[in-house]
Amino acid sequence: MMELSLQHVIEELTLLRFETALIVGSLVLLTAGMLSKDEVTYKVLFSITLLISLFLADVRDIGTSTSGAISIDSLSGILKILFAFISLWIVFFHSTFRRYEHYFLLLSIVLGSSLMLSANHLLLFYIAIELTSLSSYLITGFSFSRKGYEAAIKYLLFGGVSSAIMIYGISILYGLSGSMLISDMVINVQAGPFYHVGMICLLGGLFFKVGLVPYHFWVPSTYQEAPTDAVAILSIVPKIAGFALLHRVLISFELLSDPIYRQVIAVLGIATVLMGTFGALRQDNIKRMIAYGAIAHSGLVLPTLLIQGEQGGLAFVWYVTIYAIMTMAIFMIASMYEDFGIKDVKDMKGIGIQFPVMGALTLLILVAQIGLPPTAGFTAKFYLFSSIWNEYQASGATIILIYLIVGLLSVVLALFYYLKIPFHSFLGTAESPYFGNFSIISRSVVTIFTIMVLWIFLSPEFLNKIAFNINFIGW
Amino acid sequence: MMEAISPTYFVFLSLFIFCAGIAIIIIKRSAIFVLIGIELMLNAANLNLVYFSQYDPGMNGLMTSVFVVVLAAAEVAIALAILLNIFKHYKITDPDELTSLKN
Amino acid sequence: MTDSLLTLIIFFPLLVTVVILFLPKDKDLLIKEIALGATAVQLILSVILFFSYDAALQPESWSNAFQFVERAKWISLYLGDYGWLQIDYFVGIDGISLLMICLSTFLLLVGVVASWNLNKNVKGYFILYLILSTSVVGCFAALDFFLFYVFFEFMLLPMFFLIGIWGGPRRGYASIKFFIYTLVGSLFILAVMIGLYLSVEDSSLTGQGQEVVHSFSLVNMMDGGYITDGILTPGTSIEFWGMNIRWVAFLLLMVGFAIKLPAVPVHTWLPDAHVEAPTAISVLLAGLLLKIGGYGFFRIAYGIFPDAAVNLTYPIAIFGMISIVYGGLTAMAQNDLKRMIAYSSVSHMGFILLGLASFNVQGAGGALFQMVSHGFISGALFILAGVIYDRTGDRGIANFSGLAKAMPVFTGFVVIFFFASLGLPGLSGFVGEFLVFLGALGSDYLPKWIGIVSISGIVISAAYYLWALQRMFFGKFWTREKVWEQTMYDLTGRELLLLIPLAILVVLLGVAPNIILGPVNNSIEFFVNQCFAQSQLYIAQ
Amino acid sequence: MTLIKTIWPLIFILPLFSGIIGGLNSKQSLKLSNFGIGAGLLFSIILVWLLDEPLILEWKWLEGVSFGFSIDRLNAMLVLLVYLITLLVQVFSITYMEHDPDQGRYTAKLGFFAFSMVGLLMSNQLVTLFLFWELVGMSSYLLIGFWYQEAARSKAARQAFMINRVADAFLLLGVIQVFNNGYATSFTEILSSGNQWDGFTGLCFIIGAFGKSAQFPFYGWLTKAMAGPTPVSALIHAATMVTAGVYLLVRISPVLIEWNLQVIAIGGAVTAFMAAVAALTQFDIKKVLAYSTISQLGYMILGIGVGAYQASVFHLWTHAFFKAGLFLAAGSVIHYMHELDSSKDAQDMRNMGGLQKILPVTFYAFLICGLALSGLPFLSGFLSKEGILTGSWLWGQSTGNYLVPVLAFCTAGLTAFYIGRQILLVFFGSSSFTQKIIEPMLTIRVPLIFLAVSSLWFWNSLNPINPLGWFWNSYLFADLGATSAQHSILGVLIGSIGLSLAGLGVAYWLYRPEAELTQNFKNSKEPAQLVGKISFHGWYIEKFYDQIVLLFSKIVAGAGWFDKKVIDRFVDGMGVTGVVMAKVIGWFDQNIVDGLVNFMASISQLIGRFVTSFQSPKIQIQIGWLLLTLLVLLLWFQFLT
Repeated sequence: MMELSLQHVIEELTLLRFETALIVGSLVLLTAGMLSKDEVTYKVLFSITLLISLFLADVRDIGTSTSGAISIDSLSGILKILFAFISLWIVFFHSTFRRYEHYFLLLSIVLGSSLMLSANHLLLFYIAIELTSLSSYLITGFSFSRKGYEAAIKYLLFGGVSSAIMIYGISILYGLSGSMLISDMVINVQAGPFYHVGMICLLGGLFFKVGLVPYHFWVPSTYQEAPTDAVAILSIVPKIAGFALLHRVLISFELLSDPIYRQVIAVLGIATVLMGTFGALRQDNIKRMIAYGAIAHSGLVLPTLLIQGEQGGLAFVWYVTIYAIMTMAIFMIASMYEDFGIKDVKDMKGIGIQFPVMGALTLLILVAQIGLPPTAGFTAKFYLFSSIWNEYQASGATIILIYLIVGLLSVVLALFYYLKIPFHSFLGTAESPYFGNFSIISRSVVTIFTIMVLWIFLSPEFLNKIAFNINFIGW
Repeated sequence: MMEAISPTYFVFLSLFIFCAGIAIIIIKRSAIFVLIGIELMLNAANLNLVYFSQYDPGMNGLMTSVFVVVLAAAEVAIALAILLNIFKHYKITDPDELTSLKN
Repeated sequence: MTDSLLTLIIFFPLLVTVVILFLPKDKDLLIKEIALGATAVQLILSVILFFSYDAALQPESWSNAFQFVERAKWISLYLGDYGWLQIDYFVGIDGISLLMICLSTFLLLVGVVASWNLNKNVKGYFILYLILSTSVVGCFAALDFFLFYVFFEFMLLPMFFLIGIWGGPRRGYASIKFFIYTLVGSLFILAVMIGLYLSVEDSSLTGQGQEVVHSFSLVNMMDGGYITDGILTPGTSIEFWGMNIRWVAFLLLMVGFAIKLPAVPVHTWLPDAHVEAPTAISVLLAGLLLKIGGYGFFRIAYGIFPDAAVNLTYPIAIFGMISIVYGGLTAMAQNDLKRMIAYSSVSHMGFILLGLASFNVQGAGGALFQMVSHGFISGALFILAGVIYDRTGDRGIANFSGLAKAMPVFTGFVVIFFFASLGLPGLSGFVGEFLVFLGALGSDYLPKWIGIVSISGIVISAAYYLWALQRMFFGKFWTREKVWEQTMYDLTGRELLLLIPLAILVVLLGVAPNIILGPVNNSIEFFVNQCFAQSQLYIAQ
Repeated sequence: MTLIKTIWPLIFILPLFSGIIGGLNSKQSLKLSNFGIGAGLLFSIILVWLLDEPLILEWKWLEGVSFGFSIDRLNAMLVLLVYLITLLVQVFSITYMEHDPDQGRYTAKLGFFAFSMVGLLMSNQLVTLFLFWELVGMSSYLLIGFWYQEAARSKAARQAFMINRVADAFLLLGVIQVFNNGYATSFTEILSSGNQWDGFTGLCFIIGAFGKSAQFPFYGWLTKAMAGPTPVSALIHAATMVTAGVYLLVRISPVLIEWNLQVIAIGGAVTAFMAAVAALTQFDIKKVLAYSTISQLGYMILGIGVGAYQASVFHLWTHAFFKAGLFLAAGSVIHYMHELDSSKDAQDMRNMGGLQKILPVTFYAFLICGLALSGLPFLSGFLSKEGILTGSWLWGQSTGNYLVPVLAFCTAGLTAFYIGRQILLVFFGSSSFTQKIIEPMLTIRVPLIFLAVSSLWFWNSLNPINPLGWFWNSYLFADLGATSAQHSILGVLIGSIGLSLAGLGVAYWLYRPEAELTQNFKNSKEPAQLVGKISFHGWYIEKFYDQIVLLFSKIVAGAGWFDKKVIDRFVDGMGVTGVVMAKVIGWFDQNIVDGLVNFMASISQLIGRFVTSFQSPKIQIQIGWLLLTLLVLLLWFQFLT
């Protein structure tokens, strides 16, 4: 038993520089919240903490803490930068008054997710997931509306059940292997039926976070009712962290080489994509439709986990980065339309004609979500499909081919439902002209995002930079 | 000194509690009971953790069970807060009536 | 100047779009004039291109078959353990794309003049119009599969909105249907593109690093720069439902481009799109977008998979024949003039399939000529249909009769273009059909009866054109609504300005088709011989 | 020689030029275009005079396909014929069309026809021939449908063009076969190389020629073509256009194989006989002449079939004159009847009778041309018909197939009968008209007199009996190689004269003014018994076409009850275009193929509804689904591993 002196603890804190900055920032935000009622200070403090943590996150520092509970690699470094960068843009959301707890909870979600990235010990694993889940239950309720509370309680109950199942799985695995460290659990665990039960329950917790099929029920109602800037973060940060952690579990327990697990995960992924695309067809509420789109997207990210080698890792990082940018942009647009009181697709009639610039921006981001050429969405899907095609070529498993066909089908169906918005906004005729205008800040931020989306398509070289400095940990 | 109780009893006990929790969640009509169900499932996991930590020198199981209890409490606190708000608006606690979010 | 001519032709309209963006919304006339200027300049540039195109070039392989070539590195992505992915801005033309570019620039100019009296938010219209023109010309000049695919998709959005916002009553349904049909087609092409680029490597670039550099250049794919064990490398033994994977790839491409062509089973989007689209956009839709499908057959399907093409000539010819006959019959059943013309386009496009399937120089030359002549004829036909629609808001054949009395000059033009379209010799319609029949009956891949049944196509087309002519133009002058009688004035100056050049072109091409087939002949011969040689090479592997 | 080279293109362009000039100012359009046509006639006379060996002009039209014209003696003569008849017809139409508002369009169309006919005669390459062949078809469509105000006339024009189009499809197939089988693609080469064509290509050319020259099964369109103005019928449907088929067969006869020639012979004979029978009971003055044209064309085609193509060309030459004369005379009768009172049908012979004294010049012209048609000696018709009858007789003897000569002789008799009947009914008998119209000197009389005179024998050959005495014979066929020794056989001579006299006698006996047949001819209805019915309806050729279309649409539609419900409702008088089958396909395209897409769209909505049904708002059901799927996963693991 190595003695865990205070010395070791301080040393390990250097590994968690990003998280400590977040913790300190959120505490400062809490105290500031007591003193002043002015929202601008909250926003400033929020962005300062994120900037500091962004500054502290460094891709090159790789290492595991002495006790082995925390292990950081370049992938988690990059994802932390992505989380911080994406969460920064929340402050530009033009919305009603946000209390300081709102920003505190957002910071705790980001904190929880970054902890998930570096968790190597099942306890830290559980704490990180619970932290993110609890703060997202609370923040869903922060829209202070009847439906908001309803969505929050449903989300909480559903989350509670799945985390309970997860901790039960952890207890079984702990029983079988005798230790909590993921890396050395695999050595002395005897693979028996009980082991599979434990493993399925453990993976369940992650599936919940990521929103795969059996655990996706909370996604539509939560995304619809939670405050839009919270949903923006909710749909990106914990989901990506969940995927990274899921991959870490799959790799360390060597489940990827076991054909049964590969088939189960592939089937779940295909079911998720189908559920997401077909589900979205019937939606009228904009945010609910985007929620189903997000389910489909997480279904599409899943296969990158199954692809061994550098190709899989690269495909994952690229798809996830572009997904993050697109989703942030589309939620920002949704919140801008919300200011006009537009909740459903039907009452967007003719708005595109009255505000052509805004119409064009919405169209471009939607085209990115569908995955058509002029936008980065196409690069992401194109790269994803070619890596799946490679995997099919290498492994020859028909399930992978079915995945490719379902992926292509989802692009067509995505057209069906995403096109409803520009169809109504441009081709519909407004009964009464919309008065008022979109706020300058949010319009300029959306333009920045659209330019980013187009720019990634035109010269995706910057993706190469990511590829080079990720020297993969056995992806 | 009685010889130690064989592990199968513990595992089956925790499994029983876990299934009871699930049953309560599905059957009972009030949100409070769902919370109780979740508590039961968490305690079942705790039982397992505590029992198995005897074989682990690092006592990780005990540590985890402490955290599990703490986080369960936090979760219930949040749940009750939200339920209070719902009660203020809806005047019901039965989850079956909370059906305003369609398809 | 001629080295960057192609890029100038492609991206000049885009520059003008940027200028129009900053103009205020209400300056309609100025925007129209700028658009007219832009398309006029584009036409002049393409005329320069036509005359400075060296027709005597006798290429041996695809790599030196193209002129005005411009190549610039665009994207090079690192693929992990699969090496590098190299996409570059690679444009160039040979005889086939030269004709297509000239046709497109001419019809784009005609389109601008045809949409002169448009008044509903003109600025948006012309921005979308010029984006469409960039993507169409780009598609014809692209020699990089990725670039071709981007331009191919880039066309969908402007066309969707042009039909959707400025179209007729059922425009919503028609535009969505058009978009989805073409997108499904393009997904097939995407799947093949992925398979292709993974099994192709550009030997020139791989030299430096040790990893394989996968390139997208069509020239490389056509010249057979495949890696040893790629999935689509010729001679692969990989089967997919009992068929060689290369054949499956070829069929996917055929379906993708057949939707665009359109060929019969997948053609139902065309009549709806045409009926609802405004006149100018119908001209473009019929004149250009259908040719992209045809050009795709020439350049991509037949260029890259000649071995599959040689073996599948029989089914393709059957589909071509069915398109000709079925398209003609359905045209006879229509009572909306524009819908009839749309179905006649389906029938005329069947000739291209038949011409290509015959796999000889006459067939391919006939298919190419048919594309050019159909562009002019169907463009004029839609303008004529638009003339009636502008005056009365209705196109029903049964709603008018004896128009010859009220609009003699208009009837004169209708007679010219109807007879050109049904293939009267002396007008350009006949030459294309004659060459395709020559090819189909003379080809040693196709049985005789396919050619003979297709010849019945010219009888069917004569039937529905003359029937429409007789019901609508001859007999006593009568219109369904009394009020229309006053508005049936004869052709205005603008319409004449449109129709006279088209009529001259149709007659000129009919009498002396060698004007455009002469310079292009080397490319067609090279195309057919090279495809044949490649196919024998691949089959031997 | 250089003179010919310069005037040759002029001859080609002049009619188009005069047509355009005439078309522009519609008032004196006819007078102006006459100068053009007159000049053309002059040039063609010079051309015929000076030409000794054929001129060829060719240029590359397409890769491996060239566009070419050539002029040799045969088509120089025919071009002269076309110009002559066009000039006469235009002079005649000056009065015939004087109060027709758009004469300009009439002249333009006539000019366009003359241009395309001359082009057809001069073309050397088969592709050029096909090009002008279709242009001639189109100009006849325009001219038949000249009075487009009346729907019936424009419908007739469309149906005429459609039948021609069907035959032209076969001709196109033949041309393509020639190219693909590597045969000679121009007439000059055909003449020199002479390698035989295979039967199928030959048959395609024959069907094409039969279509244009209105032979059996295609002759339905010529009676419909009578809807056009009478001068047009005179020019196109008597003298020039319909002979294009004969000209083509003459050109390609050296390369046709044995059974092709037999097909031609039998086809010609059958048509001649059927048309002659059909002409017996017609009421419309122009319909009689139309059927007689079909019958005479049958003679010419028969002549080629039996190898006597010099006689056919001679018959073509003489027929052009006397048939044009007959039509123009009929035209002046119709013009007179129309002037009288335009309410009654101006073409119905039942309203005519006793026009002898009222229109003297027309009567004499009609009489002479009619007798020439019937083949009396001392008239041109006799000479050319004699040649063909001899040829068919010799052919009959050599091949033992006597059907053709028998039919030829019967037709000779029937021809005399129906032309005699027509003369008697129209010009003799009691005349109820008093108003005497002096036909304007220049425009009506001169053409009639010229045509009548040219039908006499001395215009064509010195010796009224011997068919070989034709002036042109030496000019035309000297360079065409050996001509079969065609001496006239006494038996054939007597037979033909006897038959024509007999025909005229029977006609006189039946329809002499005081006979009771002529008395109640005024109000006679359709013939009752079978033979009369067959003849009146022209062997039911129109019903035959409708049945073909019906059969074809039934095959395509296929469904039994379907045709009872849909096709029967549409079949009434849809005519050749087969709209019926198109309606079926139209419906099919709308509901099935289009339906497929909408079907897929609704399917995805359905799946969407099914998928979201799990998404029940109640939380406990969601958890229930979650646990269920977990259970399934666990079971999967238990059993599969």
